[in-house]
Amino acid sequence: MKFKVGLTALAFAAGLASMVPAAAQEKPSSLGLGIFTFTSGPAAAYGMPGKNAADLMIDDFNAKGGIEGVPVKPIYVDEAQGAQGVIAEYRRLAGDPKNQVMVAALSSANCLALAPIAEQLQVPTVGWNCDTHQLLIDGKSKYVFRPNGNTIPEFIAYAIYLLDRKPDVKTVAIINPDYAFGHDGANIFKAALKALKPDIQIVAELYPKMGSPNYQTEISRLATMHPDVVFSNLWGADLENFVRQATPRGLFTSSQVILALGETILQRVPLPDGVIVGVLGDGWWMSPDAKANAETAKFAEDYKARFGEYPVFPSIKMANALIYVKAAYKAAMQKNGGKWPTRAEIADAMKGSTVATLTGTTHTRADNDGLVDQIVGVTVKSPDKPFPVIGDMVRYKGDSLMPKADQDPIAWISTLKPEFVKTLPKPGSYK
Amino acid sequence: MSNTVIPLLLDSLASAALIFFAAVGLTLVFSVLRVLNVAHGSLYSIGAYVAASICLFIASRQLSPYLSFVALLFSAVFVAAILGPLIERTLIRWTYGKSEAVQILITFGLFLMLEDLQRMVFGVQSLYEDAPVRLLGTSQIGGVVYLNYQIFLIGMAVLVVIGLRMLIRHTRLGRLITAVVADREMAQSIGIDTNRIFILAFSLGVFLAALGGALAMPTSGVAPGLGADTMVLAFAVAAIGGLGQIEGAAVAALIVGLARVLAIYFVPSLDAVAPYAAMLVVLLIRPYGLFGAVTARRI
Amino acid sequence: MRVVLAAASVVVLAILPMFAPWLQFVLTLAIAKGFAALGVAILLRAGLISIGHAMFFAASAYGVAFLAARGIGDFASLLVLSVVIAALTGVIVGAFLVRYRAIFFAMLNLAVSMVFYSLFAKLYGITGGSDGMAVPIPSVFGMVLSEPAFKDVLFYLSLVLMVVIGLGIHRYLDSPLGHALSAVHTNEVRLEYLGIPVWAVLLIAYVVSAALAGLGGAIAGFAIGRVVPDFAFWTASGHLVLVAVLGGIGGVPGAFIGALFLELLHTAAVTVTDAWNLIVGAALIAVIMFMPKGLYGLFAREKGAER
Amino acid sequence: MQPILEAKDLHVAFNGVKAADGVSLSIHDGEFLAIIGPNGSGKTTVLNLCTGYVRPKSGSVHLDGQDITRLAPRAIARLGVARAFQIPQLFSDQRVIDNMMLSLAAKDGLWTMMRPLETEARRAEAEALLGLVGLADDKNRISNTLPEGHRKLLDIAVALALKPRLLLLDEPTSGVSALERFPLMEALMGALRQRQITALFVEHDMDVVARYANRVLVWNAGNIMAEGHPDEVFKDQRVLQSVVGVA
Repeated sequence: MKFKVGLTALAFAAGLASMVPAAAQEKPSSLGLGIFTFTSGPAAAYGMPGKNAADLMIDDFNAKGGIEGVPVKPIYVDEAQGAQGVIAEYRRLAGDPKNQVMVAALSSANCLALAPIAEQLQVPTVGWNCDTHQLLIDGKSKYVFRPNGNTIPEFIAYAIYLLDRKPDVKTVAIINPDYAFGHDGANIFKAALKALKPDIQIVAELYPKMGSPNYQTEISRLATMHPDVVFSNLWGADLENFVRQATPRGLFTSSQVILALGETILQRVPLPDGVIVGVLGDGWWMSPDAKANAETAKFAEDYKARFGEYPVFPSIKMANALIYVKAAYKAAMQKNGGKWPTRAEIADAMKGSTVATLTGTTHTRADNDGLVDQIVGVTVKSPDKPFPVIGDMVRYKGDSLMPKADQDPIAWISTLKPEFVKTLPKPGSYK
Repeated sequence: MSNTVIPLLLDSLASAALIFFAAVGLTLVFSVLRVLNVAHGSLYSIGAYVAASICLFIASRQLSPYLSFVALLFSAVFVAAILGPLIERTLIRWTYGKSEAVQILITFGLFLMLEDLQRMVFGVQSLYEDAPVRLLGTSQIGGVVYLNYQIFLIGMAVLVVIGLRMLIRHTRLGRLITAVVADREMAQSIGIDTNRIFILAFSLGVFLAALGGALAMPTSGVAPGLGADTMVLAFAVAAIGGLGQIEGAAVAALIVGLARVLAIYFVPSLDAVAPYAAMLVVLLIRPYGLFGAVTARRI
Repeated sequence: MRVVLAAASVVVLAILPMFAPWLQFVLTLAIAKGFAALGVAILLRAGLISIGHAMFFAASAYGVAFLAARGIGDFASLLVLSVVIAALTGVIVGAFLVRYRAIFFAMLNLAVSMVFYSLFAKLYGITGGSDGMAVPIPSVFGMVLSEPAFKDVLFYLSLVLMVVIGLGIHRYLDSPLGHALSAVHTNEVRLEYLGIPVWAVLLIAYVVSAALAGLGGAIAGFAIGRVVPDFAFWTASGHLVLVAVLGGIGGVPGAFIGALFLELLHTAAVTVTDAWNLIVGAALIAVIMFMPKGLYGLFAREKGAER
Repeated sequence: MQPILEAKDLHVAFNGVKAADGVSLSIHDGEFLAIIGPNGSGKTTVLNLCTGYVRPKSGSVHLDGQDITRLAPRAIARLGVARAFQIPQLFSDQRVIDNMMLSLAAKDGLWTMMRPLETEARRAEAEALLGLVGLADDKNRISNTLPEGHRKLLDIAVALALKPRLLLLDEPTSGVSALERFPLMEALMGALRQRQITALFVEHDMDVVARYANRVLVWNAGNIMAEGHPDEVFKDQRVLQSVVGVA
C-alpha cells in the first residue's frame, strides 16, 4: 500500500520535473535582481549605502518603465548571515528563472564563494564590490563580471600617490582587516613600494580580526613604532572605530595616515586634514567628472533627500553596477532582435562592453575584469560642506595601473621601476 | 625594547579592565545561582546599546556632556532593574536543580532571543558616542598618548573588585549571599528568603554585565555580534579564574589581557588565539580554574 | 508502523528536490547538520553537553579543502579521509576532555573549539583567514561531473548514508557500549564497580560523535563549495546542541528530524521575517520546558516501558 | 590458607576524623563475614577502602596475595570483587532488566558496538537472577520507579550478575521490610553458597548477623573492638552496649 503511494508520488514528481518552463523569450512581468550586501552588523556601515543606492536607482529605473519595459524587483540578501546562508540564498534565487541577474557581493569572501556557483548555474553575476584580484585571476569566467577596478590598481594608486606627496618616506606600518582584502591590500601596497622605492621599511603589520570594536592596543603598538606612514584598508564600522580611537591619541598628527576607504566615513567621523583617502575606483560623487554629469548630481541630491546623507563610494559602485546591468539588457536585445534576452545572452552582452557610468566609464576586458580610473587625494576642509572633502586629487587612467589579462599581478608589480611614477599624473592635476 | 615596557603594561591593564567587566557578572551569578548564563554577553551588549542611545540623546539635545557619565551608570541600573528580575523569574528560576545541560540550553535560547530583540529595538547599525572619552582628554605615558578614559576604566575595575568584596564581606546582604552559596538548603531552613537572594544576585550580575557594556561603549561603540563575542571571552575569563571566583576573574582578566597585548606586540597574527589558548592551558593544568575547587560525591 | 513511517519520510525527502530543485541544497545541508547533531546527541545521552562540536564539523570540512588543494580529487577518498581527520582530532581532544563532566566538559569543548576557530581565522597563509578555502567539485569514481550532477550524487549519497549510518548508530546505542554510555549519565559509580572503564566508554562515544560531526562537515563543505572559520564559531556549536535537543535525543531520527525541521522552517521564515533567532530561541525554550523528548517524542513511544 | 582479601593496618581520615585507624582484617574462602557497629563508626569506609574508592593514607589491601591498594574500583571489580551499596546505585532511567543485562555484559562482551545488549542468553540469565531476589515481575519497569526495598534488591542482583568471588554487601536488609528480610537473606545465602561466593557484609540487624554470619567484626570509632563467632561476640557486654545502643 505504502509502496504504491510512493510510486504514484514518484511518477507525479517526475511529471512535474519535466514541466520546467523552457528559456523564456517573452518579456516577463517583472525582472528579479538578487542584490547581496551587508544590511546588518559592523559591515552594514559600508553595506547600507550600497543598498540605499540600489533602492534609489531601481525606483528611478521603474519610474521610467523599468529595464527595457520590464519593472525591476530587487531581492536583498544580507551577507552578514555568513557564506553558508549567502550560498543557500543565491541558489534559491537562481532557481527562479525570473531572477536573471545577481548583483553580488560586497565581501570578497562571498564573491569568491559565489563565483564558482555562478559559473556552474550559469547566472550572470555582477560583482558590485568584488575588488579582490583573485576573483577573475584564472581568466576563464563566463558569467562573473566586475565593472570596477580590482585591488591591484586600487592599492598601487596609493603607493604612487604617497611617493609623489611624501618622497622621503622611510618607515611604513600597516593595519588591515584580517581577511583576503586586508592581506591582499597589504601585499600589493608593499610590493608596489618595494618596486618603486626599495629602501622603504615595513615596521609593523597588524591584522585585527574583522569586526573588532577595540583598537587601543593596536594604536599603542603603532605609536611605539613611530612610523612615517600608517596605511590601512579597514572599512565599515571597524574604520569608524579605528579613526575615533586613533584621533585623540595623536596617530594622525604623528604619522601620515592613508585610509584606503576613508571617503566612506568623511560625513560620519571628523577626519583631520591631510589624510590620504580615495574611493577604490573613480566613484566619488564630487569629482569634476561627476559634477559635470547632471544625472550624477541629481542622484546625489535625491540620495541626500532620501537617506539624510550624501552618497559614499559604495553607493556609487552599486549605482554603476546597476547601470551596467541595464546597459547589458539594452545591448543584448539590440543583438537578438528585440527579444527578451536569456541569461547567456546577457552575459554575452556584458563581455567586452564599455559603459558610461555616473562617474566615468567602465570597460570590460576579455577576462571580464573592469577597467576604471582611480581617484586619490587628501582630506581638505570644504568651503560649503560641514565635513571634509577630497582635495589635491589625481585621476590615474584605469589601464595604466593594470597588468595584462594573463599576467601574474604581483610579478607584474615587481617589474615596475621607480621611474614609473614620473610617467603618471601628479597630485592636484585632477581639477 | 625597554621603551615598549610601559605601554605594554598599561595596555595590558586597560585591556584587562575591559575583559574583567565582561566576565565579572557571569562569575558572580554562577557563584550564587550555580547557573552558567549563556545570555550574559547579550546583557553586556544591551547595556552598551542603552548607554549609546542615552548618550546620543544627550548629545542631540546638546545637554551637558557630563551627563553622559551619569548616563553610563544609569543605563546599567536601568537594564538590571528591568531585565534582571524578569529573566530570573521567568526562565532562570525554572532551571534551578536541573542539569547543567538544561541550564545551558535555556540560556542559549535566551541568548538567541535577545540577539534578535536587540536588532529590533536598536537597529543593525553600529552606535557610538564618545563624549565621556573627549571630556577626560589624554595623557602621554611612556612616550605614547593614552586616553584618560582608559585609565578611568582601570580605576573602575579596581573599584568594582573592592566594592564586591566589601559587599560580600561587610554587608548583611553579603552575609546572606555567602550563606546561600555555602549551603542552599541550610540557608533556606534558617529562614533566609533564597528567592529574594537569587533575584538580587542575578540582577547584580545583569548590572555588572550592562555596566561593562556601557563603560566599553564610549571607546568601542556597539554593533550586532558584540554579545556573541563578549560571551566567549567572558567564558574564557570566568573559566580561567575558576567559575564563581570574583578575584579569580580579576586575575584571569589580567592574564588574558597580558596574553592579548603580548600577542599584538610581538606575534600579531596570534592575537585572537591568545585568550582561548590561555584558557586551554590553564584548564588542562587546573580544570576547575586557578581559584576553583571541587566537591566529591558521597556513596 | 514506525519503519513504514521512516521509509515513507526518506522517500518523500528523495523526491522533494524534483518539485523544487533549490531545496536540494537545503536538504543536503540539513542532513549534514543532522549528522553533526546526532554526534552531539550521542554525548548528551551520557549527560555531556559539548558546546564545541562545530570544531569537528569544521576540521573535516577544512580537511576536504586541504586535501583537494593537495591534489586529491576523488570524492570517496576525500569523504573518508576527512572523516578520519575528524575522528583523529576527536581521539586527541577526547583523550583530554573525557575526564571532565558537566559545565567543565562544556567549557573545555568550547575552549578547544575557539582555539580551532581563531586558528582557522588567523592563519591566513594556510587557511585563507576568514575568507576560508574553496572546495572544488571532486571526481566520482573517476568520472568528472558537472555541478548539478555532483550535487545530485551528494544529495542521494547523503540520504543513503543517513539511513545506513543512522541504523548503525541505532545499533551502537542499543549495544552494551551504548547502554554503558547512557549509564554514565545516571550512575558512574555503579559503572566503575561493574569494572567498566568509563573513560574508554566515553572516548569511544566522543570519537564516534566527532566522526559524525566530521561527516556532516564534509558533506556541508561539498554542498557549500567553501569552508570558512565561522563553521567552528561557538554559536555554530550551540546550534548543533539546539538541533539535537529540538529533535529529541531519545532516538537517532531525532537529530535528523530536528535538522530538517529547522532548515525548512528557516527557509520558509527567512522570506517573511528577520527575527529568525527569536523564533528559534523561543522554540528551544518551549521544547525544553514543555516537551522534554523533543520533536521525536511526538512520534516515538517508550519501548515496552511501564511508568 | 591464604585469605581472599586481607587488609593490613589501614589508616584514613576525613577532615581530621579518623574513619579507619589501623584496621586489619582478612576474609577466607567460603566465609560470611559480618561487620556491625554504630552509625558513623566507619563501616562503609572499610568497603570503600577495600574496593579502591578511597585510598588509605597508609596500610595495604591484598586480594589473593596481590596488592590492590592503589587500584581503581573498576580494576578491583574485574578481579572478581563485586559490591552492593547502602544507597542503591542503579541506572535509574533504564529498565530493571537492562540494569541486569549491562552488568552481565560488563563481565564479557562489553566491547561490541554492533550487537545488541539484549540477547536470548543474557535475558534468561538476568531473569533467573531477578527471580532469585523476587523482582521477576518488575523486570520491565524503569528502575527509579521501584520502591526503595526493591531498588535495594536490584542493587544486590546487579552485583551478583558480575559472578564475583567476593561480594561486599552494605546493609543488604536496610530498607527491606521486616517480613521480607529473612526470605531475602535465605535466597541470597542460597545463591552465595551455590555459586561459592564469599561475602563480607555490613549489617546493623543483629538477628540477621546472628543467623547468617560465621564470623563477626564489631566496629567502633574506626577500629575493630571485638571479633569472633556471633554467639561468642554477642555475649560480650561492651559489644552489646555499643551495638544495641544503635540497633
